[in-house]
Amino acid sequence: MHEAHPAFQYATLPQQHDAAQLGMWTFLATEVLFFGGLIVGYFVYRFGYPADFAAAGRHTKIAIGAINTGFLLTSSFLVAWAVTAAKLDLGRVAAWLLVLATLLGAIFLVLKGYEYLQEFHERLVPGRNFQFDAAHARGALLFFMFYFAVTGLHALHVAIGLIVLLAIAARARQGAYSLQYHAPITVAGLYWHFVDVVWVFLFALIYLPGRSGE
Amino acid sequence: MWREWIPFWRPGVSSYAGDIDLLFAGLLAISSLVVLLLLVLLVTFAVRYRRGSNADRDHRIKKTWYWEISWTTVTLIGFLCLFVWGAVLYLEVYGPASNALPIYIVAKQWMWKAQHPGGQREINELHAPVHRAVRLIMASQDVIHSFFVPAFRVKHDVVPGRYQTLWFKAEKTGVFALLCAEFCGTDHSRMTGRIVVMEPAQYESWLSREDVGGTLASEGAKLFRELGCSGCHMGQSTVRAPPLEGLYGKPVPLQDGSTVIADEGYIRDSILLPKSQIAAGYEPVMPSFAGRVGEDELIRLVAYIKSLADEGRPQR
Amino acid sequence: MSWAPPRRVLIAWAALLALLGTTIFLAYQPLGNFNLAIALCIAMAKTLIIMAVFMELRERSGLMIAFAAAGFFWLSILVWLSGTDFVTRPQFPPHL
Amino acid sequence: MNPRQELNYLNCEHTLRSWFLTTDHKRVAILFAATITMFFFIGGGAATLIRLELATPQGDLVSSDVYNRLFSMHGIVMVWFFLIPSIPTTLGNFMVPLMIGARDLAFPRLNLTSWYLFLLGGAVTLYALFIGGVDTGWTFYTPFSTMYSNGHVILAAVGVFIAGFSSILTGLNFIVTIHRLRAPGLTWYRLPIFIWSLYATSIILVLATPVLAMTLLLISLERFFGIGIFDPNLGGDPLLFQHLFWFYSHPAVYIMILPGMGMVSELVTCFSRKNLFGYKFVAWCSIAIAGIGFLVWGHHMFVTGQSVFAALVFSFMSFIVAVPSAIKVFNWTATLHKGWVSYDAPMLYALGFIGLFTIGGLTGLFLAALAFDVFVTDTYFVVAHFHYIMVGGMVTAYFGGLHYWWPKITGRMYPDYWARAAAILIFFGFNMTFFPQFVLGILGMPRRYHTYDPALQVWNVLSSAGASVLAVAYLLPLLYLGWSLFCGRRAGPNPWNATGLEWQTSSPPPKHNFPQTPRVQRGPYVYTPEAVAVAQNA
Repeated sequence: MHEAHPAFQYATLPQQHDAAQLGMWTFLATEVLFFGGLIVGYFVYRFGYPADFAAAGRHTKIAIGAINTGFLLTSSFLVAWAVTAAKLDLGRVAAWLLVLATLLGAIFLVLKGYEYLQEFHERLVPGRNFQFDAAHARGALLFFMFYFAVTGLHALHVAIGLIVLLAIAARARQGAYSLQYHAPITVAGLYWHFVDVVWVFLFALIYLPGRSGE
Repeated sequence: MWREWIPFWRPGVSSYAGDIDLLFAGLLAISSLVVLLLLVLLVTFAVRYRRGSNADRDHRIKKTWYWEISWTTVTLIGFLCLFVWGAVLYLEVYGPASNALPIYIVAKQWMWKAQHPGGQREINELHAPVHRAVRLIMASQDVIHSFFVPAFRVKHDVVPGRYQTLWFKAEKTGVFALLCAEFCGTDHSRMTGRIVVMEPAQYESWLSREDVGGTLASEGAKLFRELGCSGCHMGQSTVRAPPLEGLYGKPVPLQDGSTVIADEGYIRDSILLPKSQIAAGYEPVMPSFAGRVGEDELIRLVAYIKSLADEGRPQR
Repeated sequence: MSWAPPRRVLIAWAALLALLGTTIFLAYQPLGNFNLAIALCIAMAKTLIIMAVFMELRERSGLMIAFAAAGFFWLSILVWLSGTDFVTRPQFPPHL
Repeated sequence: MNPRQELNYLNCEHTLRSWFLTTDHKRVAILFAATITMFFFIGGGAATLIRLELATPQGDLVSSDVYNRLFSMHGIVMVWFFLIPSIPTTLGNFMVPLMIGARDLAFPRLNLTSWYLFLLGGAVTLYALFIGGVDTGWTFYTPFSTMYSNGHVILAAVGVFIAGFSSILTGLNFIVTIHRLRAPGLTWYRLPIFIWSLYATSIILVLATPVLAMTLLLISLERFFGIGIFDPNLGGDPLLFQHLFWFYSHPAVYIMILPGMGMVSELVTCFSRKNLFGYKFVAWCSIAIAGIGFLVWGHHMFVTGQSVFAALVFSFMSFIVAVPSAIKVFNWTATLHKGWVSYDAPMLYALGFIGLFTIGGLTGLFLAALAFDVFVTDTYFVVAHFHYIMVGGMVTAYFGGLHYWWPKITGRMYPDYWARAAAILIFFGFNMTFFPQFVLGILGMPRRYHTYDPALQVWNVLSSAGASVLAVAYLLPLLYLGWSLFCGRRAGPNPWNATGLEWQTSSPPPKHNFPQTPRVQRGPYVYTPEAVAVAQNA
């Protein structure tokens, strides 16, 4: 276990960790507003076309969505666990947990891809082959444009997260992190949890509308 | 008029232009006072307390708190007065007009098309009577334009996909510039026209001089038959489709329990998107006419359906 | 078993899955406009759990919590003020 | 010791690699400065052509398509590649660590990344502008930009998108640095106002820019696939685009002006040898402007068909946000009271700023007053108004700051006479260019017009004549500042006898800023009688 030193612009390691955390939280605030631009569009059109959004919501694959949500939550749980393990100098445990979390994230992406495929077959892809019950077509088109834009962006975030987690896992396996030095793994964890948070909201906005009836 | 003496000022000629000019004068007066005050203070301080001068620098203001609170309060109150002034006037300008003459405007890259209820059509020109409120129902065929008449002190954007209304009442005869104020592409700066304000009698004679095929409503009636609308909406067949007589301006109960007022916008959208708002008691069987009728034709259909409002409920 | 997950992380995980089940169940109950409200409330509850436990916000300073809240606060400004337009506009959606 | 032998950030390494892979905030600042200067002259070139074209009403110099591309290029380049990054990435990047007694920013590599992103975004946008250009104006309004424009909208939008992330990284870096790297004893109320205002700026950068990024992404998608959520034919609403766009672009105005305000606070105190009048008020006004600035964006949409109620709300908030700006102006003026005012070039810029910003701010009230806005929005009145804020305010402050810190950055003094002459020339050239545009607006000349009513020619000619004066005035500093790099008198560590921490290290500063971390015991502008006396005799 090597002794960690703060970077030259910091006086102490805790100061450096604190700065890293603060930086990540600032970045996440940015991300909230990045997705926020789309979410506003969603709320505006949902207000404008409530019935259409309900009808469109019923065409989403709630089973896949629910399973995926479970996977992401679990993967987030594993990462939180890995962070505590890393702080206890259990680098190998942390590495395995991160790999497991990555695996769940990968399954998420695969299921998401399968869902896209099904939607393509059901002619729900705007611009390619969109076809919908004429009474609700207008709002549904907006819904599915939102759907593909926002889940696509989220999937991109997941993909980036997978790479980050694997890189961190490799470093954790080498025992790079300890109670004194664990900024990279905590910060990467923050990012992964945030991806989870985004999905929690997307699940509520995409899969749940219109489930309670006609 | 004193205003005409100022070289860069052309007085407004609409009913609300005087008020807007007064607001401008008020804003100008307040701003000039503030600028003058600041200028005097800045110059006085900068000269009096220049480095090397022997001015007295003792007894500097230590407690800044009182000063801050007082100028914050004064500024805030002043600003709130200006807000109320501007807002009240805005409500008048963008509010409803009573007893107004409707004229339809279609904006497209890069021209203004006006259609009078009597069927007269003009391009980049708009004839209007003096001392009479005119209500414009505006639509755009492509991008966002903005109907701007500097002499009337008014403008309104024309956003595609819906009707926008604007009213004015000219108080002076003459020819005034009509401009497009929202950037709309290559010939944006040439999308200009003239507003010709005439005495009522002259206006009437202009209307009758114009070569017209028929009134807007009668052309709409022709279209109504050609497009096959009458097959469902007329005479005995109104079982499948709601009758349109007496529709305009009335509340319409919808299938989902809500009601809407049947204004121009509703009629327009019912033609383009018949399935979005179904009148209560009818099946959603009407096909959409989006893409089959342009804004010009829509205006005629809307004018026709509006004209049915006055017929009450004949042969049923 | 020092590598076992801390209890609070485990509990949070269980709570999250339970909330997931609840939200799906409630979405199928005909509650009108409350369906959306409930779905959003549960999403917020889940977010709070993730942030407090997984993201260790409860151990952080007030500053960090303020930073975490800032994004959501500003998003609410965006939603609220654009909302004032769309809710009170007579022509939205394009008909009406 | 011979000053030539003294190692500083400039002469410690000489390789290209040491510049292009540097993580030293001072060198990154120099990289940014070089880049935005280039963009300033590109944007200025477009402006020159615009004014040349408008000297005659017929539109005979260039075709209307070319004209539309020129003003779009002017807007896009100036807003995103000069005004927004100008003070934060150059003076801010250089000075923030120095002013808070830190060795560098919190994330030096991120800082360099920010420059590369900026360069990439700039390259993509310039490429778009030079292979055919964009004719949408800098606002990219739909549906024109998505379905009718024949310019390279997607490329330009992607360029701005990338540059946006550069802004976000800079803002993030500043926020964390100001929170976590202040020298011992440097409490918030001992921070210079420049730092306060950069903090406020960073808040906006971090929270507004992502919405712009998303909006540009959406119009790029809409244009690329031919479908999208703003298309009125598909049930979308073009006004939603405007809401999202102005949620960023109105606060962006404060991104531009807040650092300028901070800059002027530094200049006014230093050259009056006095503490800032109402320090805490000025400090919190920056934060208030950043916060309230997010609540006013709808005042760009009073005539677009936004609901009347929303218009009232936005108009009200716009008047409220003007209050803190007014407070600042009063405080700067009061600072001069019983001070020791000198007329060095930076102070001339500061005084010019106060005057021009006041006019810009007051005409902002004209536009916030709903009924009057209906008349003059989208006319040259608006053009004049925001140029008073952005060019008269922001660019003047930038030049003031550049002259103030030039000896610190380069270790050399510039010729004083020329600097003052340029400051005065800029002031007059600016007013001559833009004051006639207020008149044009009142007379009803819409903006973005290639041809116009010949009756308005006299005002346009006046404005164009002013623009040529302004162009010369902006070229002057390039010449004498360039000259001073090689032949300027050497400046000591503190040529202005100012109080800030940045003056306590040598000029130019050594690589890690301070030989040892300074300890701070008092506020930023405490001018003791002795310090005043030294300045008095100098």
